Amino acid sequence: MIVDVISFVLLALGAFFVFMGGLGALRLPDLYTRMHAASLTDSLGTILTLGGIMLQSGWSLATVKLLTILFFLMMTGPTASYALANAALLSRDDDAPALPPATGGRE
Amino acid sequence: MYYVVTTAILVTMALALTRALVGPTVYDRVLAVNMFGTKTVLLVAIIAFLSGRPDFLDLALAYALINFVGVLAVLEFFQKKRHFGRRS
Amino acid sequence: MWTAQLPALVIAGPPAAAPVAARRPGASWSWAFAALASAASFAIAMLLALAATEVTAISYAVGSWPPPFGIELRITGFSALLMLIITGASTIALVGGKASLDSDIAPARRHYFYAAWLLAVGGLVGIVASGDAFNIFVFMEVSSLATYILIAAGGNPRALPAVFKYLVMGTIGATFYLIGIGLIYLMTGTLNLVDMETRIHDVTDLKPIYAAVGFVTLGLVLKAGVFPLHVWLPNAYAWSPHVVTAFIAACSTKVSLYVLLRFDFMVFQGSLGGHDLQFAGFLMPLAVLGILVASAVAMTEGHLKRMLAYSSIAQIGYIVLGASLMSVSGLTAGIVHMFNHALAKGTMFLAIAFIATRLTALRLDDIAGIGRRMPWTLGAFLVAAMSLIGLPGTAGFISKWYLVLAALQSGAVGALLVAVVLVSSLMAVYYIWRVVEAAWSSTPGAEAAGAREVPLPMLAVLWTAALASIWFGLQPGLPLALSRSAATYLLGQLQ
Amino acid sequence: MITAFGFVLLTLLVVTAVAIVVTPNLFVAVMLMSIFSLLMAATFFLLDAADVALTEAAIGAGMSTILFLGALALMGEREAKQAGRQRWLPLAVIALTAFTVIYATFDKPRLGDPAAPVHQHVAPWYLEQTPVLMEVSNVVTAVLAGFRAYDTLGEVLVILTAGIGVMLILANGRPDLSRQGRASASVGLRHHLIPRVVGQLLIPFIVLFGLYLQFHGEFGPGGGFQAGAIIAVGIVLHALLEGEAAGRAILPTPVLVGLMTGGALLFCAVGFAGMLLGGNFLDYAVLAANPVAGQQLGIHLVEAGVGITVTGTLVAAFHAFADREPAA
Amino acid sequence: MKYFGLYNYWVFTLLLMIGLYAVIAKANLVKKLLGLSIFQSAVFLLYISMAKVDGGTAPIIQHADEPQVFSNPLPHVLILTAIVVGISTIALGLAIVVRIREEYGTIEENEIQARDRDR
Repeated sequence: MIVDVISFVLLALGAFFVFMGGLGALRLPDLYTRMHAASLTDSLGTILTLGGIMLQSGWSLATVKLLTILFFLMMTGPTASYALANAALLSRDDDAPALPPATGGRE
Repeated sequence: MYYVVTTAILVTMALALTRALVGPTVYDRVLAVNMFGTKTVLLVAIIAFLSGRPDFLDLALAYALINFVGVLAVLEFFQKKRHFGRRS
Repeated sequence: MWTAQLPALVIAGPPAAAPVAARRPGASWSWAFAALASAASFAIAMLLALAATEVTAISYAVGSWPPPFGIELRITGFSALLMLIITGASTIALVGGKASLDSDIAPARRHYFYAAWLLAVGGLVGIVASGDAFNIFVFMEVSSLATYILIAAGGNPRALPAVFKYLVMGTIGATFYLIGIGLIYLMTGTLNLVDMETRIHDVTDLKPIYAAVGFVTLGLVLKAGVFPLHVWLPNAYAWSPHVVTAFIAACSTKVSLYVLLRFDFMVFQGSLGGHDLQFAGFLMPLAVLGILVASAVAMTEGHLKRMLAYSSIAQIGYIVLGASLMSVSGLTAGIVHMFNHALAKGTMFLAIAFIATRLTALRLDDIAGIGRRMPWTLGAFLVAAMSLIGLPGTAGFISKWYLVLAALQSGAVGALLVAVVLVSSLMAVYYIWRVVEAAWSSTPGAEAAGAREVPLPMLAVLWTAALASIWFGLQPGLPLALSRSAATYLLGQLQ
Repeated sequence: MITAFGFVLLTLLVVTAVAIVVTPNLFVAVMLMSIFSLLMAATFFLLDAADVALTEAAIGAGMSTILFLGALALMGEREAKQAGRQRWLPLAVIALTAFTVIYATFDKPRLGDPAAPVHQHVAPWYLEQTPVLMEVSNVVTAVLAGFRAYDTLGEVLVILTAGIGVMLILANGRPDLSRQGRASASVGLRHHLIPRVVGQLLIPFIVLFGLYLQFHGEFGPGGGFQAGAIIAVGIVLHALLEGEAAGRAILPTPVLVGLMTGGALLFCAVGFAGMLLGGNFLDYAVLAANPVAGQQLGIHLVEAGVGITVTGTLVAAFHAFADREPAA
Repeated sequence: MKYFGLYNYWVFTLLLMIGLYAVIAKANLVKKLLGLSIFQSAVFLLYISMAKVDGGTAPIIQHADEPQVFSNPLPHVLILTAIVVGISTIALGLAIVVRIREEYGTIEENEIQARDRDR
């Protein structure tokens, strides 16, 4: 029972963060701030959501698989973000304005 | 509750798609694709759980892995482009 | 016991040989291996053709699963005839065309090339042997992809845009076919063609079936290069390696027509009544237009291979015209024309491949005077051309004769159709005459002046093929028997 | 409720497809294509096609994107403005096709109708007989590698053909870089420490996961195609991280050709073995004393052949593109 | 509800049209291949949609003793095959496009045609 409540709270928070991150990725002004918002969904949203499901599934193979998924996402998400930011920053050398003005970048 | 989470994920997918459509830089689009990928992982995990077939979590795992390799392939692509661009 | 396994041997032989050919780079080895595998398939196809004349259909359950649960191979007289065309054309082209292939295909590519060749043969044989709608799609893709590779394998950069266009249109055609069989599957629940035939009778909501007829017809017409969906064909034929042209001109479009006829007469016909609309209203006008327009283009075309490619489009028109008459004699004419045209066109393109080992360009101006330097090659070309025109005594005459007979039986439009056949034959005389005029011109081009006749073994292969056109003109027994059994089999559903 | 989620995904699918066609930047189109594939895969998953969803993700979103990027690196990303291109022909063709399809939909059974003809005939037999005849729980695997194994053979031939074709077509013209002994243009992500370390850490897991899918295909979603694609992705990841030369070094071209052809040969050999042992082509029942064990053995071998060929072909295709330099 | 049940088929139709339009109307060869990809995916959707059964689950039998409703496995098998056919075609097409770009210096259809005319 208590587990149910906790898991529902986790799921609700997860849903909230996933949504807020998505909103941020859409609304924020430039690439780097959007990246910040996107990583919110990737980290907090994922942990909370998958955590909520894990509590629901109890100790089973499903939980192990969920933990594996979580592990992979935790490994890959930040790496991908880093690599992306790095590429965007490097691209400043040749063509694109990598650190765009506050109004947004250029295509 | 699952439905709420699923709805949130779907809305976020739509938002990410919008970001991928409007850009403006290519990096924004890559960001959106990556975000879209992780949301798909979450979606599949939840639906697998909802439909009572937790053995399908394998799919979510596969998506997570592929998504990562996809982003790295994009970076390699940028790097290659820059390399070739500089030479010519 | 082993005869029962013949269908499996013919469908599995070439594909199993292909990976072996691809594994070992080596100039002549892979050629010899491919030729051997192809000749072996031809021998098996012969045995199957003999066996197929005795029964209506040979059925073979792959994996021993009973149809419709497993995949059935179903070999009729019609498929046996096509199998003979495919394996025969492949063998003759490989054996006769070695010198040409050696000059066209870079050594580093050869083992891949011969593997792709075997896959193309395997795919085409797989289509005609199969009794399962989806299986036909899979092998259609095997043969198509392999054919694209064969076309692009030469050194001519112009082949690349041509093959890209072919790839796009071929994929659209195959996908249309896939949609069509999906719709039939949706309404009948089966993929086995024979099972489909019976179950389609019980379908009450016919709209998806009508749409399926549309998609299957459109897709296959596209793949078969029927006018006006032929736009991929001339360039694909013209710029591919010459021996490849000889092979694909002989069989690949005909296999698509085979599938089209199989569907129209066996699967759809039974339940949908005559559906004259599709034939009389759609295919027949296309066939007539195709015959006339393509022949006219061939008359003005300056490039030898493109001219013959347009001639092929006209000939495809004959086959479709024969089928669209929906009578035993019409279908017999169309089907036997598949055989006769494959023989004639294959020989002509092989002769061109021989000419191309001596010349770099193949416009009519470039071949000026070549007939004086290479009389035997051009002689064989002319014998085959006579069959293409349909002179009495050649195989081409047999098919045109039957076509005219069938047209006359078909009532009011018959006379008009006879006129079309006659006019287009005259047009063929004209464009062949242009070749003759150029080849025996008294002012030879620079290259042609120094050309020598090809070696005797090559000529022997070429003349075998050319004389076959005469032989089957005088003794049309076997192809005619197979065609007639195919026609009665196809039309059997109507009675 | 899940159906409603399906509608949302389908709508997003249409939006993405339109965007792919409209955008003038090919790189963006490829990125959107990867989203499209993910959406398609999620849709398949909602429609109960777990195996297909896995394949679509691994092949559509994974390998297909990588191949497109590999090709795009060799050419410009901008689509030229098209002036004076005729519009009526495409529109006419499309209108005709649309009319046919829409006409056809009217009598179609609705989505999920259990009384639809598709669910009455052949399919129930598969669902009933698979546990009895093969003792395999994944019916998709049983049909793929068992009842309709001949289709799958054709399939392996298609992918073998594509592999041979890509190698043949890209074999001439420019010699590939590694053979020239020059420093390869593609150094990979060697200078990026974090992706490199994390990526290297993941490769064993990816390959292991692929093997799991290969051998678990009888019981859960998975099988030769999925496994082959995932393992290929793992090997490609190595090449991405360490550069082309290093990627080539672990699996040189002859080995890749050996894999491509070896898988197909294995498949054919299983087929012929059935014939030699007195059954029909691809008859597995005769492979072992007990027919059920024979079926399982046959399925295992055939799936292994599929996996090997798919891995070899996809990696070979990747290298064929990655190994080139753009034309001047 | 009858028409809701056909929504999948409508999306199939739309995707088919979008893909076909790109293949025919776009001059860029890579764009054509992307269109072809969409076009083929549409057909996948058609097949998978027809396999769905209400209340069904993926055709992987968990417990043979309790009755379960399964979706139709056959279209899944067919589409697995078709997906691989799709990527094979695309890979081959891309290889050809790369060679065209090397020989012609462009991947726009009309420019290629113009260059062919000059030869």
